Amino acid sequence: MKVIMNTGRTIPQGESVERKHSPEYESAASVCFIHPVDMMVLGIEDGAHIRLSGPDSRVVLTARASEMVEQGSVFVPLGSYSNHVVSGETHCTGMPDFKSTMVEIIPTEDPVLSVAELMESLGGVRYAH
Amino acid sequence: MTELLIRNACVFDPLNGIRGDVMDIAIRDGRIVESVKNDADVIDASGFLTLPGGIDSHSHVCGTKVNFGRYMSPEDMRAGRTARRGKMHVTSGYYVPTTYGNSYRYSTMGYTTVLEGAMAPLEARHTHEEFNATPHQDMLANTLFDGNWSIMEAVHAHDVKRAAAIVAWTLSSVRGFAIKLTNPGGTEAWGWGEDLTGIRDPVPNFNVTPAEIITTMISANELLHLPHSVHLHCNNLGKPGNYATTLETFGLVPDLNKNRQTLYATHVQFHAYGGSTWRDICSKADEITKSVNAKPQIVMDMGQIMFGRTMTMTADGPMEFNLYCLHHNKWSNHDVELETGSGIIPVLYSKKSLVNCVMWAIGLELALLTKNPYQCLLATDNPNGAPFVKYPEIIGLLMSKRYRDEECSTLNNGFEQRTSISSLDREMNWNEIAIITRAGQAKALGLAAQGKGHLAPGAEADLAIYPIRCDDVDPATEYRKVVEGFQKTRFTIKRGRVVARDGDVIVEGANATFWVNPTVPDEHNVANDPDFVKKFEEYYTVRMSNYPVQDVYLPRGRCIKTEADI
Amino acid sequence: MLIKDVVCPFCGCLCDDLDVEVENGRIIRVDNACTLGSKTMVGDDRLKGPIRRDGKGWVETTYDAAIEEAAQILLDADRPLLYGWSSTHGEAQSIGVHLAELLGGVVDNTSTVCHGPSILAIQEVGHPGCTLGQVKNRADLIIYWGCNPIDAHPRHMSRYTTYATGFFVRDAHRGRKVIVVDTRRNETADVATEFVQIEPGGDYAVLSALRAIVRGRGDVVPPSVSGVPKEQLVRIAEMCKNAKFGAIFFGLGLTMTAGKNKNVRNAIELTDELNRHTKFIISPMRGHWNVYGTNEVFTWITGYPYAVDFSRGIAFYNPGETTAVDILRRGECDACLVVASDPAAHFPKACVEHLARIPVIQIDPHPNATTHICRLQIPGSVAGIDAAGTAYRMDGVPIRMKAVIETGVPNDTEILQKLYNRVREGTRE
Amino acid sequence: MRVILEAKARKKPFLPIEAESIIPRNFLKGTDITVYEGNKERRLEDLFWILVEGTAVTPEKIEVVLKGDTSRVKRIGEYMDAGKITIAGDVGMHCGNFMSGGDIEILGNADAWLGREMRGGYILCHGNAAHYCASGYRGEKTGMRGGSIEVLGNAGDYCAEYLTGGEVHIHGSCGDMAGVEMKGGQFIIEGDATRPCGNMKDGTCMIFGTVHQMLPTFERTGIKELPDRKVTMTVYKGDIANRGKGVMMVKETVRSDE
Repeated sequence: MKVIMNTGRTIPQGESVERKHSPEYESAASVCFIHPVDMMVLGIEDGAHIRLSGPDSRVVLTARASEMVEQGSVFVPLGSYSNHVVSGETHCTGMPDFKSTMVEIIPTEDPVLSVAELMESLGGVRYAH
Repeated sequence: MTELLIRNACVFDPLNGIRGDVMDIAIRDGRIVESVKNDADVIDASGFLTLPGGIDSHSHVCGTKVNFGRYMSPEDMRAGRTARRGKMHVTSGYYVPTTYGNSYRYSTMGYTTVLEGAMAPLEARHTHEEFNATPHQDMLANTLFDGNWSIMEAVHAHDVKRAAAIVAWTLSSVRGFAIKLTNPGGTEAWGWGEDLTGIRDPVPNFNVTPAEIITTMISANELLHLPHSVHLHCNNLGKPGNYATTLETFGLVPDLNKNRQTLYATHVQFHAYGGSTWRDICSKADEITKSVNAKPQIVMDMGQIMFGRTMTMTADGPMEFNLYCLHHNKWSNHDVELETGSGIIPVLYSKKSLVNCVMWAIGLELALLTKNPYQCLLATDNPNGAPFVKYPEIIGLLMSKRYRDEECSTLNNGFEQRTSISSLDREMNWNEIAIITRAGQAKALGLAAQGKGHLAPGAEADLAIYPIRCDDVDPATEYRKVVEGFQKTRFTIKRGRVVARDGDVIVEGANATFWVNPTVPDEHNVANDPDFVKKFEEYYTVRMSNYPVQDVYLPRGRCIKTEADI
Repeated sequence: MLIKDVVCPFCGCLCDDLDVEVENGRIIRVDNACTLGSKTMVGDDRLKGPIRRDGKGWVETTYDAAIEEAAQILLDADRPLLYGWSSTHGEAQSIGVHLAELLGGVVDNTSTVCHGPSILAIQEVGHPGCTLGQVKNRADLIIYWGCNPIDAHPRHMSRYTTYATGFFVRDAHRGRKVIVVDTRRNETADVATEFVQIEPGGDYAVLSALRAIVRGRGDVVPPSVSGVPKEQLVRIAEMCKNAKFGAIFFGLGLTMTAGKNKNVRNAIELTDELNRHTKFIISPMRGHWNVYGTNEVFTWITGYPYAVDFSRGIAFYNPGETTAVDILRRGECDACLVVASDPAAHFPKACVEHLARIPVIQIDPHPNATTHICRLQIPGSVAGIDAAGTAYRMDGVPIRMKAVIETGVPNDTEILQKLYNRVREGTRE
Repeated sequence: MRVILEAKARKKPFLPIEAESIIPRNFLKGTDITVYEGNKERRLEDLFWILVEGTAVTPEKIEVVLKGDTSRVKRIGEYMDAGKITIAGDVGMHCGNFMSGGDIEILGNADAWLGREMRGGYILCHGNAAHYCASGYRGEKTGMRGGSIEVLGNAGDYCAEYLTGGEVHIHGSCGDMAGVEMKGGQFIIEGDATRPCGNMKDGTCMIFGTVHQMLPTFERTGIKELPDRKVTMTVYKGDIANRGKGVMMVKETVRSDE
């Protein structure tokens, strides 16, 4: 289904933002809050994995039901995971559309990658702390 | 030990009664001395005009408000761009230049000391950070008390000693130099979007009037024996008819100090308007100067405006909002909790505008109608009236009737009936110019004792050597030479070091920051007063322990200690 | 040992009332801080020393060797980008700007992906604001627009607004009304007197409508604007005009959605309009604890708050062109120095891909996403924990960060000064 | 006289070249001029193959032709006052900034800030123009003051921002917020526009395609027949939020909330 992705700070993401190699950060940043009705339409349960696809990229996240997001939109904490699908276009304002990216969601069995794996996929070299 | 000898200097040193003598000046370790050894470095001034380093006694160059003026003006930053060169950093901006831009331009004009006109105590740390990035001028900070809650409470209680104690604690905590009152009481009223209409209006919720604040602070200032007097930006700035408020204010001022004035009234041009609307605005410079000529206890600065674009920035928030409604240009406002306010908007002073022409004339009238040049100093309230780089033109105008007439002929006709500028024949001489640009400032700020503004042995070796030969230039006719001459020194010398030459700064600066620490008896130290501390912790949003400015922010601080009479 | 009045190095609230318990060189307890602040100070774990990428792996190196290699990378570049700065103290930021000036590089800070659009708006119309104490002591109406303080600035409401007792607002609960405007019913909305829900991307239209209503031209406004019924807009406008002191706090909900700087400009002009009726201020909810400091430092040195390009010797500024995201997406830099931020985590994928292509040096105490894509990482101490220095609160109030523990780790100022000196030798050669 | 500059291949093809020195007048004195590649000053011949045909004594008689990959060459024609510049392919940012006279013709696409703060002359772009076409500068209250810009393709966001004088004609569609902050001049959009003319103070904007998300603060004042085009336009006054008296004419509108 096509939805608008909104991103922003959440408490768990903020608590662990200075420890991005930690499991806390990975679980805090790799969730996608979806309205229960939309989850029903997708036929997935809380905790299921979904693939979020942007214009030229995709990332696997853990779905979480939340009535705080509207139907037709999802909320993903700001950070490594959400930015994997945000486009670099800034409309010459310097600022990407972090809070209004059109994305496609489909259920998936694929695993959620670690931050290190995400960075490797972009040409980095994993540093094991 | 470094020694320097300046030969053949044509010296004007008003505080020491030297008027154009051609002489040598000996310098050792940054101070003027009687003589130096033969192997000292020598600079040949070749008969050029040589003055003590220039002092600006009211300029906005550092701090929260000034930096916000820069922040909101990328269009101005395009106006004056220079690349990194030699010892000079990149500079940007014309009317709100970067700190280095200000510092280099002042230095190449021969200015070695500048007083920042308005520092909010809560944001003092910021001002001091920028002082350190303005390395070629010794800096001083006027500290704002106009809307200070505990001061107003002391005023309400008629407790001058309490007011003095609060000033003492605040100045020493924030490393301030003098008491600044900007639209006293008005800035607190602006906290509610209101203003006061005169010095007898009560301040909302505090039940004191500007008049009471002013008189109490004047007494407190003298109890503390501060080097400078109370530094006042009168109420009703920029309003037609406001001269009455200004005169009423001057009437409040007793003569309490034999060494200097008791009140410094700043940018009086903005406070000398007659009429009742912008339509019938006229000059009241005559009334204002009549009052000042009869009151040695008052010193003022011109607040001259010059035509062109600039930025108005003042702690006077309500005035700025009125300007915004007038011009509809961008408007910034920044009120500071428990202390003061501030506003910023860009303006264009145009020769087509009758009002602007009247304003231009008033500043000049004030200087020319004030008999004693020590009582009316040269300043534009930089950048409010004009950027300080316009000072040389103002000097030219004051020295030449012909220059003034030529300017007048290009202005909006009709302004002459509203001012007396064309009827004034006075032309200032070199000595008077030396007074209104350094000697007067040194005396008014109480800095002569610190070795500023004069060249007697023991004085700090701050000098400006201008490429002007006083004997073969007639300012009355050759005013262009005068203007050019004052734009770029041949040499600017700071603490015995050549810092600028022919318009280029050639060394890294090492300025000092002067601040005042008045010692009060323990029982008057408000830091030990539970009520003061309680209120502070309740209503400020920073802890009292995080409020004072630490020593690290004044790497070259120069503390002036005073003993309070309380 | 208990250290009082410690300043928190997390968000723009820059709370300075923390009590920190230190035991043999470690922070064991933090009182008064929100969970974000205390987790940052207690859970702090660091890179032990400088590391460099060696082929497909990592090796430890010395500070001197690392600084030498960093200097060479920067000297070899034709257009280096120096990015980050918001999580370090002003003294380090200042050296960073001078380093860019020396190199002829581009220097940008995290405002670029935070309130950069707010800065652009302020440059168009100015900013009627005030220090937070004015709001705490006077405001009877608080508006949170496109922001969620409960998650992003957890103590904002208790220290400065909704729950704070002020001189003129003795009873915060009865004394203040709160309006929340957002596209989703966030946690903050639950404590609001009135919640205004806007369709995504509808902020600009709603702000325009409010301006028209406030100036008495509600007649042109249609029955519903971006999902908000006209009746509610009229009610909001009345609440604003009848307030004694109103304060609008806005967040990334305005700066990150379509219209960006124009959204913020519209909000500022609404504030201007309201000042014709009563006292109103507006203020961005700045994110990093010292992002406002970078704007201040950049501004007094270069004249511009962020996105400054020294390639031509003079300072050139044009967000959208000289901003980090645009430069990286377009591949317009050939080396990057990252200081005290984590672009690999907070920039879009396209930017991170370019970072992975060019030599990147990171000066940051923590292993983070950027670690994996940099060539070299040099850890410094953390302001507010083991380094002292200057920070500016979201409202411009400057506060000195304390060092509460001694670790012997060099601070960013020392590291950058060494790098600067080394580069200066290099430019002389 | 024709000066033909063909871009050479570069080691770092993405680094911007700043070439405000490429204006006809500068070639009166020959081709010994410099441009910047990143922070390095380069001689024109280091980056371009240069061919000069004929001679000229005034800039009006000079045509500069750019070939090859010029998509990263910025500020071509900045402060140009006479003569002609032809760009065979795409051109980088800030082409024709502050231009006061002469012609610029771009056969490909133009990057952002095409003709920023233009004062006179004519720019024709055959392809698309990116964001901030015919716009103003950060913090500056006056945008394009004179001359005219014609784009045969589409324009990006913030097209004609702060337009104050002169004419902007977009044959395709505009992105978001076309004509925002308009203060004067004439702005014609043959295609569609989203949220046009926000905060408009004065000037005229005609939109012959569809308006998306029409702003709620424009006052419908009537209709106007355009016989030469055989269309009827709805006329709006605005932006009311900004006490504006600008004119926006629209062929057909769709409000965001309808």
